[in-house]
Amino acid sequence: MEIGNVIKVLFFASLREKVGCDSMIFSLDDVTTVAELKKALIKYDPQFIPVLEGKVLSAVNQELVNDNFKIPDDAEVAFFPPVTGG
Amino acid sequence: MEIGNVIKVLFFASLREKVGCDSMIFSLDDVTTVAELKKALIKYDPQFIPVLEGKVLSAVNQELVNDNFKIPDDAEVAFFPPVTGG
Amino acid sequence: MIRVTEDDFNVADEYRALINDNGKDGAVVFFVGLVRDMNQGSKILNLQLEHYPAMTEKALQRIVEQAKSRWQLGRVKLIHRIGSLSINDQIVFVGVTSQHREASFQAAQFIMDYLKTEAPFWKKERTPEGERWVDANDKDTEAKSRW
Amino acid sequence: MIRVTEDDFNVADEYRALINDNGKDGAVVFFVGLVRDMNQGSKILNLQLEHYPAMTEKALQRIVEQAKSRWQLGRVKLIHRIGSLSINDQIVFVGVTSQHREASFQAAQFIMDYLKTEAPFWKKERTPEGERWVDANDKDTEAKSRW
Repeated sequence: MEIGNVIKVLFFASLREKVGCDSMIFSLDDVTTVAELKKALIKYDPQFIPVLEGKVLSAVNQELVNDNFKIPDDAEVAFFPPVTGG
Repeated sequence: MEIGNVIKVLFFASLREKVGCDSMIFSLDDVTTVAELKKALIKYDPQFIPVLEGKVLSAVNQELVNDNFKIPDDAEVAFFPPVTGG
Repeated sequence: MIRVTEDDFNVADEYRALINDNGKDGAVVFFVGLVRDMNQGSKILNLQLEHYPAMTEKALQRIVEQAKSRWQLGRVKLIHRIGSLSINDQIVFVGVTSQHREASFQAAQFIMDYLKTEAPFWKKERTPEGERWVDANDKDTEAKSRW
Repeated sequence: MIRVTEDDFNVADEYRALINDNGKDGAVVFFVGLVRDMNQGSKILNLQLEHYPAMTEKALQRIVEQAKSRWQLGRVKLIHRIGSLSINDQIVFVGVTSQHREASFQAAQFIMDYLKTEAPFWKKERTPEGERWVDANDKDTEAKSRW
């Protein structure tokens, strides 16, 4: 199997607890945007539905992005709830 | 001479230096407002013209007031330039 | 709550007094005003702060009370120095606590804007060219008008 | 300029670092955020601050740089704690200096508003009823929208 776009996916705070895991590696050729990654994760396991729907923030390579952001190869993608620091 | 409305007049900062005096006592029966006190001072000594015209703040009994404020008996009236604390 | 003094103040002590046994407030905002080395284009050597003693505390008290009636504040401390001050000396301290930060930020600015336009203090600067009274700043009058 | 740490910070030391040899700035504004004893209707016993280590400093750096590009600032210091915190513990410090007070007040508020909505920190509170993640506050999103 040829490995195309390898993406590291991280989860933080309540999302990490819901997923039960803080980091996963995916190899997903058809994924180009954050929205598509969410869809692919949900297709891969419907348990992601309550995790990824609703108010979820996304960061790609440690920068906040929106759903239309194109994910580069070897990216680190993070999903997390609205932040509550300060 | 009957003493009517006795007013203590104070000057601060650049006004005090222009007048050359920080405090005066006036007995002025016809004076009822701050504007009238200014006029009376100028009539008494035209040297008050450059002191009291222009940007001058007034306080009566230690409260900022405007020119129409009625001065009570035995009041302490202060004239000073715009403040520059802080 | 209000102090008008020739003595310097200690920011760490003031901070401690604002937060000690104060579990309900999550926000502390302080402002410190210092003597700058330049003003209105001239080098400043030092300055003299004159005030109107009978009026000063009354005016500051009123400003703090207005702030307390506008925002839900925990503790408020306001210190203003008078007399002779050198470059980098502390002039004024405003410290405000509140449950959430918005009230503290607003109140500290309100207090400074009013202090700058209503409290009877006057600065006289000594520059290499001689002494001069500091001119009031139109920006301060504008700043006050927002409240 | 930025510090993310489990250790406590000392406000007096931070203040000194902001004003030492800084004759050109006449204004210092600081904000300190503390752990409150109540939140969203519950008594708080303590809290845990999680963050996204690879992103945190980058996010804070960007916020400070944005503030510096908007206002003429002297020095800026931003400290945020992570890990386990108790009631009344210090969580966050923002200190800003500038020539005149307006810039410091604006920048300190800007930094806090952005930190509250963009920096990857999450609070988990322990209450008598159990643990819970703190909900983000809509007021913070509103506060950011003014800039």
